[in-house]
Amino acid sequence: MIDKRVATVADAVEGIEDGATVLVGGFGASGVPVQLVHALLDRGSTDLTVVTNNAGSGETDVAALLRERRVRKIVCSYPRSAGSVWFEERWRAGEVELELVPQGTLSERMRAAAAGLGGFFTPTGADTRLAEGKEVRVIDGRRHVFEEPLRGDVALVKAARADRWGNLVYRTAARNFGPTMVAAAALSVVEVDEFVELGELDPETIVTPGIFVDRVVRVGAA
Amino acid sequence: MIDKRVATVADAVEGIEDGATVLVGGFGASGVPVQLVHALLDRGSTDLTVVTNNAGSGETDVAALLRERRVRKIVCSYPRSAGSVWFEERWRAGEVELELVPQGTLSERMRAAAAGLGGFFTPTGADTRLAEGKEVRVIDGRRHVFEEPLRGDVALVKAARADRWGNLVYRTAARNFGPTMVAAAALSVVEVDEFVELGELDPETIVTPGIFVDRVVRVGAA
Amino acid sequence: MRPDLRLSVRDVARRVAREVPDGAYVNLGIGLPTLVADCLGDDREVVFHSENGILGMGPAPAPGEEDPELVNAGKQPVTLLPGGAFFHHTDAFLMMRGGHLDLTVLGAFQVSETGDLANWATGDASHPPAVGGAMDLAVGARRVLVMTTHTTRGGEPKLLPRCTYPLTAAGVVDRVYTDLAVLDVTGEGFLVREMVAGLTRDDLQGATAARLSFADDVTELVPGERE
Amino acid sequence: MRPDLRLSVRDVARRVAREVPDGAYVNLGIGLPTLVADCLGDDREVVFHSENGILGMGPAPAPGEEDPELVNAGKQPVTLLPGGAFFHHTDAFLMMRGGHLDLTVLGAFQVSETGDLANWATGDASHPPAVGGAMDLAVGARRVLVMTTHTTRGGEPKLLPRCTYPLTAAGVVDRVYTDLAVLDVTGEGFLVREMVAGLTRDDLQGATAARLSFADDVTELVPGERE
Repeated sequence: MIDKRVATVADAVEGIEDGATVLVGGFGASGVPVQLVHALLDRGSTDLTVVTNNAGSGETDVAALLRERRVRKIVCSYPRSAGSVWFEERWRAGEVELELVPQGTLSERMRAAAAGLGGFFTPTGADTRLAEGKEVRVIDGRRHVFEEPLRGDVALVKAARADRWGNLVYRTAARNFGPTMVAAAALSVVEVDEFVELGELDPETIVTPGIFVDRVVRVGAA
Repeated sequence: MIDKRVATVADAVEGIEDGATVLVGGFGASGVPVQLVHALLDRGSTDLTVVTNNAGSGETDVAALLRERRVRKIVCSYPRSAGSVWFEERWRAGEVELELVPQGTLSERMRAAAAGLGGFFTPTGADTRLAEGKEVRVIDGRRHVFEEPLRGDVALVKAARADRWGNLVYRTAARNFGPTMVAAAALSVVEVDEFVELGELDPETIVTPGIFVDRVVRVGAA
Repeated sequence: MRPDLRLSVRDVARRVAREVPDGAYVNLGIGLPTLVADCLGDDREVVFHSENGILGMGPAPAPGEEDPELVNAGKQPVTLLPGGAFFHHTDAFLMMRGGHLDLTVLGAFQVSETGDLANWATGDASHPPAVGGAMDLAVGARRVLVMTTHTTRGGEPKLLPRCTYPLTAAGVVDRVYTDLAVLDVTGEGFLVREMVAGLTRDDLQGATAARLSFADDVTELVPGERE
Repeated sequence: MRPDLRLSVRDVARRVAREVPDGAYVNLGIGLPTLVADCLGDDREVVFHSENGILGMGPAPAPGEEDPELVNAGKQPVTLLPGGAFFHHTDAFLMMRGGHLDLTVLGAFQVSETGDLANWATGDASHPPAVGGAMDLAVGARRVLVMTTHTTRGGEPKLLPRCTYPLTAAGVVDRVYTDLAVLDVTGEGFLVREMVAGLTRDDLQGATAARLSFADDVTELVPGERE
């Protein structure tokens, strides 16, 4: 029987190795898998490459990973916010490497990994410093940049509800990077507010089919 | 006020020019926009390039377009079925050009057009005769073929329900190529069984947001 | 420039709002451009897009009714209108990059006379760089409008022969709305379409580093009430 | 070959079914491979994928309960199990090409000793070519199993040093299940793991154009009841 539900967030992050590339969902504070990131912190995993849109804020989640010096490299589009003090501190000290990627390219690169593609040409970033060192090709009269797939060893994502097959639905704009990240990682772990019985989610409205999901853990409504 | 509803299928296909590239949804008989294709036939449009997974069957829809010699070229993955007599007839006589594309590449090429990408590398088709003349690149030790975006002048698609903004939901596996095709064409036309009030479709479960849709027409349940 | 020869930010937003067609799909950049939504009036139905997966974004919620997950690109709480939809980030950017948005209104540090846009970095190496969705919007929207002050706070021109700050995208800007003028980016550089009543052509050229040309029928922009 | 030295199609399907792990995500190719679903037994929960946007595909509906939209890749009516989901074609092929399927079972015209697969065209120019999703499945599934007769109806071998028919994909086949044997594709060509009881190694080699090697512990396949 397929049952992807695990009992605790510690079980959910079991086996995540030092040095792993971890895709972390969320946009600002929306849709961030806070409990899973803290479980990863408690696990002690370090030397991580974290792929996430922002670089955390305040003292929680990705900011806490940065504060505790668990992050070797961060791949993101917008690491700077009012509360991104730990990122700025570590970045200024040269303790964390930053790969800045335009937001659409960030999600598209993860989708390419999910889709088994070898890369794509995008007009985004052409003629900018974010294209430096990248292959440029004129297609249909327009300059395009070649971008490579971006794969995770692990994805940590937040959703609203899951069944034992790992089918997911999300809540409003918390969906953001979740569906792409779970499809782009070798091990996909999801925290949800609620478990439902198999068959309770309408097959027409499942956003992430369970094929992309390895573990789901219930953390209760925020 | 935004109102994409039109009264008749003739209104729905208004302005489709001779020589247009028309994306036609459906997989076998599932999800085929039969009424729209017949409206296009009645309109008299000809010299069409039709992009569709199969090449029609019996005497209806794409088969009827072929019978009436409206199709210059067909781009599809599987033109051969028990009932694909008109395609075979026209193809044997050299009256219709066939571009055969692996099914996943067909939908991915349309998605690339929808997404504003310049093309992508895929392992599908590498080392096969369908890659002849195409750029090949070894990525991560594996041979990949470069594929170009595939754009439509028009998409004809079938869905279950629409509101006046053109938001769509589909029914079971009739969804197939619809969401990708409406996003990949300059003019997207959808036949539905039912119109609903704005706000009646749950925003979490809309499959195709209205931004991709230009016209919707009610044709009644099949 | 005398203050009475400048439009207020609200004036500029109102002017931009007049440019938004009924039924348009629109993405407003973070900051000043968000003011445009407040200036549309009730007679037009416009669908606002947010890069984090929203179409049909409505105004800010009443205090106490914020949903922490339902935010706009600037991470401020928003609402969803009837007809709105949620989708994932990759689809949100497919819409942006794929030419599905009728227009975007973006802020700018600099705009060049060939339509290059610089609005994400000043080259200041003491702050970490951050780009977000700016590049995707700039290359992808069908019409790229820029809304900005004509000069920096220090009086430096923002409309230049060439941008000196790092580019967001090359050759993408269609039109610029400033507190002094409305200018099209044409094959021959900036063409002034509208300028503040009372301002001379020399005044405007003096506040602009790029060489200006003027339409035959330059119309007057009249400042509204002061804010 | 004597008929009692051949497995029936159902025998081969049963043998393949034993290879399907509990909880696996599986795509069965059109034709013979679909028989595997019927041989799984009730003790295993397997999620079947269909290229037209279905996960959790169930058995054929009762007569009269067919839904014309709900079909499998072969366009036959199917049902959906609790836990199943619908999605669009592009996502269906993302799953196939992206390595999300644990295994696929495909038919074949020919398989080469390096794992090349030919199962979409015979090179007969009098029929229009048709490929469907065969190439995507062949390159994308984590494990590619082939289920086929060992020889053609005319007795020609299907396991060859090199395919003579147009390729579906190169170097992708992991294992072949025929009515005579089970063979792994290894760095040194076909390795026989199992063969029909009573068949000699010479018999098997005689029905195979590629050079065979044999595992130390070749086990016997025992034909079941005749069909």
